[in-house]
Amino acid sequence: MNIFLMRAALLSLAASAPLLAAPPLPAEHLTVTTLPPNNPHRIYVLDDAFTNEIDARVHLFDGDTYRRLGQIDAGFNPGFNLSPDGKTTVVGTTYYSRGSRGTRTDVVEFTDNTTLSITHEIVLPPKRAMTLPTYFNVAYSADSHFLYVSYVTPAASFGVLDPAKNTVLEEIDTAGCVLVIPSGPNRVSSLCESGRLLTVTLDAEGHEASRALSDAFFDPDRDPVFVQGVPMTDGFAFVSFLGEVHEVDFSGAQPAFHQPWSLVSATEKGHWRPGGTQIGAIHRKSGKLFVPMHRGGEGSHKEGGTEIWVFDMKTRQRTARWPVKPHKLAPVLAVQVSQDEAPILFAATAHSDVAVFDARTGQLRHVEKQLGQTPWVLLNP
Amino acid sequence: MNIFLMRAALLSLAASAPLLAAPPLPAEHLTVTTLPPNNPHRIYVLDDAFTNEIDARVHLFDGDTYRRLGQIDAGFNPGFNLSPDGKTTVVGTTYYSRGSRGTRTDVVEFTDNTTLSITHEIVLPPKRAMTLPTYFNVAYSADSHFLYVSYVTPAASFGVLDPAKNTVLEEIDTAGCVLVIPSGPNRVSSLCESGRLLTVTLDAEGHEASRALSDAFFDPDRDPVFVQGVPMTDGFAFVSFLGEVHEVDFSGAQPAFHQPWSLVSATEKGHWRPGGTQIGAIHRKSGKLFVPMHRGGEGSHKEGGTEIWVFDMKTRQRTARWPVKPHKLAPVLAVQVSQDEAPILFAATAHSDVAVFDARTGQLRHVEKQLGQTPWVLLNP
Amino acid sequence: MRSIDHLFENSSRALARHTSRRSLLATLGRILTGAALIPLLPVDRSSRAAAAEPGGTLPEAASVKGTKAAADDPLSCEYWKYCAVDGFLCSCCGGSSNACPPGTAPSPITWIGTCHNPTDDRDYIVSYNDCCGKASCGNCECNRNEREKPMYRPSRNNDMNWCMANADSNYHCSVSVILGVAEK
Amino acid sequence: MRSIDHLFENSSRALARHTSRRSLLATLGRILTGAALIPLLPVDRSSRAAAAEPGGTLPEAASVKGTKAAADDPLSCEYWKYCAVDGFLCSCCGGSSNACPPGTAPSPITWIGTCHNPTDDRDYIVSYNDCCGKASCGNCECNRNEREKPMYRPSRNNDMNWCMANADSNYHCSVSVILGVAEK
Repeated sequence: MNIFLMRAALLSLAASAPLLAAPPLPAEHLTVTTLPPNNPHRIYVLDDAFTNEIDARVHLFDGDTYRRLGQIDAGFNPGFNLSPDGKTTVVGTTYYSRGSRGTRTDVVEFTDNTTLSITHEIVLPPKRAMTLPTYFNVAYSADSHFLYVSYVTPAASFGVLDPAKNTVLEEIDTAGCVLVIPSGPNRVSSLCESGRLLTVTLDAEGHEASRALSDAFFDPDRDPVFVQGVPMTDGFAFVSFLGEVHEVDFSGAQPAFHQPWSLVSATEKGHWRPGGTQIGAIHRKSGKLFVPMHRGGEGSHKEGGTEIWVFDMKTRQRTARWPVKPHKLAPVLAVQVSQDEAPILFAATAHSDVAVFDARTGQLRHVEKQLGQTPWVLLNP
Repeated sequence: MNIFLMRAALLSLAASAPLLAAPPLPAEHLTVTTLPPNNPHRIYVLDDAFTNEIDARVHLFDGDTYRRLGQIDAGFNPGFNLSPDGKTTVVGTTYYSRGSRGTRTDVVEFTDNTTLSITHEIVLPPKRAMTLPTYFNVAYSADSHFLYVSYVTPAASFGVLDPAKNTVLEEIDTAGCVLVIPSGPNRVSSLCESGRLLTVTLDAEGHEASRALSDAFFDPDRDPVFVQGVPMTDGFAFVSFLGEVHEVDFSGAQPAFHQPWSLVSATEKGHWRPGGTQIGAIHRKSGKLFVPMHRGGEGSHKEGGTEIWVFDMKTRQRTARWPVKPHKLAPVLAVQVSQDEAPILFAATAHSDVAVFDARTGQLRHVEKQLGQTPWVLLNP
Repeated sequence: MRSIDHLFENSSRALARHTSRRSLLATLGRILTGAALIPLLPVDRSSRAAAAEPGGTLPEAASVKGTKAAADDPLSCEYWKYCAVDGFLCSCCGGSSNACPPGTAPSPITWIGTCHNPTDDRDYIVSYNDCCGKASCGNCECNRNEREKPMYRPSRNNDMNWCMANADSNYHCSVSVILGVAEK
Repeated sequence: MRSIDHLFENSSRALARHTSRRSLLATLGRILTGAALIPLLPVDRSSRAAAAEPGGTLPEAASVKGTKAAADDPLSCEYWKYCAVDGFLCSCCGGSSNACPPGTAPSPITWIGTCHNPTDDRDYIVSYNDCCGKASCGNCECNRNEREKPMYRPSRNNDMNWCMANADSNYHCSVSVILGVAEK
C-alpha cells in the first residue's frame, strides 16, 4: 500500500492549484474488510444457485442495516451449519476437478465468521448426502467436539469428524435412516422410513457405543413430517405435510415425544398446508412459531406460503395470519427468526427475495431483492 | 435397459383390463440423444454466466426448430471456438480445485459436436488470457494442425498446441501484443497497443520461424478498434469505436489493409456508435454486414444496439436499419449470421434473450428467452 | 412398498460398511427385482423458484398453461408424465421426456412414480431418472410432487441428487420413462 | 502513457519466456513506478447484462438513478468514482468503494483511470482493483467505460480479469481507490 500512498502524494503535489477553496479529497487506502462478531440480526442465507449449482454460496446479510456483509462459497449441492458458538460456518460440499465433472472431492470447510476465510478443511469419503440443505446435513455436537456429516450413497450412514484434529474418526451405518440430528455431546438421531428415530450414542473416540430405535412418532404413509426440523429450546419440532406439530425433546438419553398438535382447524385440514424449503422457525423465549402456509392439496408440500401463520407454542393457538401478497411478495419458501428481544422474521421467497419483518407485529421493514438465485435456507446465531 | 423392459412387460400383463379399447402406451426406453451433423442454422452460444462465473457454458441452439440441442460446460471465463470442419468445439478454460479457489488448472477441452462428450484435453501453463470471449482467444490453424491459445499474465504470449498429439508445442512471446488471429496453416497475428499487427510465422514443429510488425492500421488513441474481429472471406473486419471499418486481408504472407470506410455519415459520427460484446457479423456470400448500433458518446462502446444496421460491403452503403424496441427486445449485445442461402440473423440481448431474424428482411421469427445468464458470443459453422 | 422399505431399513446396515457402493446397488437391485419388480430408488432434484430462475420459464411451447394441451406437451411442466419431477426437463435441454441430452449419462439408480394420463384415463408407472455429468441445464425448471415423500423414504423422494452414484455425479436434468400401466 | 505502452510492447518479449510471473510483475512495477508514477495495469471484468442478472439490480440505495445523490452514493453504479468499473461493486458485497469484502484478496496489479467528482469539480486519479478469491459476488453489477480501451491497451482495459496474477485468480468484485487529484 505504501507505494500507492507515495504515488498519491506525489500526484497531489504535482496537481495544479485547485479551483475551489476546499481541499481535495485525500488519497485512500485499499483495505480488506473484517466483520464484527455475530449479532442476532445477522442471517446466513444459503443460495443453492440451482441453475448454476456448482456455484452455491452462503450470503451474510444484516437485518438492521440491510447490507450484504460477505459471501462464503459453497460448491455443489451443499449442506451447512453454524458452530454452537456462532464463530464458524461449516460447509459440507462437493467439488469436481473439471467444474461439473471429473474427480469428485467431498469436503467440509470451516470458515471464520469474522474474516470469512476458510481456516481448514476435512476431506470426506465421496458419500456426502446430496440433497436439500437442512440443519441436519452437517451438524456439531453440543460441545463442538464432534462434527457429524450425513452420507447417502444411497446406503445411509454418517461420518463422525473431529473438527479440532481435522480427521474423520468414524463412519456409522444408520440402517437406512437418514440425516444427523445432534443432541448432547455424543448422540446422533436419524429419521427412518418407518417414522421412527434411530439414536446412536458415541464413545469418547466417536465410535458407536450403543443404538436404539424409538417408537414411530408419525405415520410416513398418511402424514409424513418434513425433514426440516425447527429448533426448540430442548429439541426440534417436526411439522407434517398436513400441519401436525411433533415436538421432540432431545435433552434426554433418548428422544421423547410430546403429544402432537395441529396448525390447522378441522375445516382447514388438507386445504391449508405448510410448504417450502424451511417450513418453520421458533422464537424460543416467547414460544412463537412461524410457518409459511398455502392453500393446496396432496403434492403441494414444496409450494411456498402465501401467508405466514404465527402460533403460540404454549397455548397451541394461532395468534396471527400475515398474508404476503399485499407486500407484492412471492410465496415464502423459508423462514427464520432472530432470538433477541426485538426479533426479526426473515422470509425468503420464490422470487429469490428476502423480506425482513418485525416478528412481533408482522410489519414489513425491508425487501432485499435477489439475494442469490435460490435462497432456500436461512440460519442465524 | 433390458430389466426395465422386462418389468414393464410384466407390469402390463399384471394390470387390470384397460377400460378403453385403445391399448395402453408401450413401455419406453431410456436413451441418450446424439446430434446430427452441424447445419448452418445451428448456433453455439457462449454464456459466461457472469454472476456464477465458474459455471460458464456453451448452449447449442437450433434456429429452425427453436430447440435447445445441448450444453457444453465451459468453466471460468472461457474462450472457445469451432474447428474448421465444425466437428469439434474447443473450450479454453480454468478450473480451481475448490470451485472458486485452490489449485488452478488451465486447460483446453475438445468436445465432439455429435455426442457433446469431451474427447480429450490439453493442460496448459496457468497463463490463459482471462478476458471476454472472441474468435481470438483460442483458434485453429486453417488446416487444424495447430491450435493457438492466447496467454496474458499480464505479459502477453501465446501457446501453440498440437490437437492431434495432445501436446503443448511452444510458447511464443508477442511483445505486448494480444490475442491469436490465425491465418493459413502457420501464421498467428496479434493486436498491438500501437495499432499494429504482429504476425508470427511458425515452422512445421510450431516453433517461431519469423515475425513481422505491420504499419499501424488504426489510431488506438483517437479511435481504437474493437478486438472482436468479424470474419470475412479472406480475413477479418475490425470495427472502431466511432464506426470505421478496417478490412484486413490475411490471405497473404502478411496482413494487407484495405482503405477504411465508415458505418456512419458525417452527421451521425460520434452520436451513433457500434457497441456490445460481438459487434458485427458478415454474410460472406452476399457481402452483408450487420452491426448493433446505439446512440451514445465516449465510453458507450459496451452498450448494446437499439438498432441493427445492415451494410453492403461492396457499395459500403447502409441498406437497412432494424430497430429492436418494436419487438420488445433489450439492446443487442451480440450478432451472428448463418452463411447459407436463407440466412438467419441471431441477436443476443442485454436481457439474455436470443432473437432469431430473417437476415434478408429483418423479420423477427422467434425470441428464445433467457438463453443462459449472459450470452455474449455466438458462433456458427 | 412397505415390505421393501422395511427390508431396506433393516438390511442395509451390514452391507453399507463392508460392501462397495456399486456392489451394494447391484445387490439391492436384485433384492428389489425379486421382491416387487420395482426399480431401485428415486431420481431427481430439488428446486423451487421456477418463476425466479434465469432459465426457469418454460420455452415457447405450443401449449398454454392449465390446458389439456399442456398435459400432452413434453416441453411443459404440466405434461402428464412429469407428476413428480423436481428439476429441469431434459426435453428442454437437448433430450426428450425419455432421453438424456447429448453427452450426459442416465443415473443407474432411479425411482418410480405413478402418473395419470388424462388421454386414456390410465395410471402409468414411470421411472424418474436423472441425466448426469454436465452442470445444471437451467431451462424448464419443473417442480411437481404428487405422492413425493421426504428423504427418509428415499424410494419416493425427489430432493436427493440421484446422480449421486454416477461416475460424474453432477445433476443436469430429469426424464420420466413409462414402465407400464399401474395396477388398479 | 505513450512511452510506457511502447516500453511494455517492446520489452516484455525477453522477459515473458524467461522470467516467472511474479518477478515480471515486480520488474514492470519498478519500471512503471520509475517512469511515470502510475500503478501497473488494469483491473476488472467485463459484464454486460445488468438488467438481466439475477443479482444485477442495485440494492435499495438512498439515491435515485440519474440524480446528484446517485453520483455521491457508493452503492450506486453512478457514483462518481466508478467511471470505468465493469463488474460488481464491492460496496454491495460486504466491502466498500475502497475496501475488499471479507475473505477476498486485492489484486496486486491494477490500472488507473480518471474520474470527475462533481462535488468539488476536480478530476481524480483512481486505481481500480479487483477483489479476488471468491466466486462472483453477483450484486450491483456496474458497467461504465469512460476512457476504457480494448485489451491491446491493457493499462486501460477492464475486460480482463485483473485477478489473473493472484494466487486465487477468481474474480469477486471491484473497488475504486482515490490516488490523488489529476493534473489538469
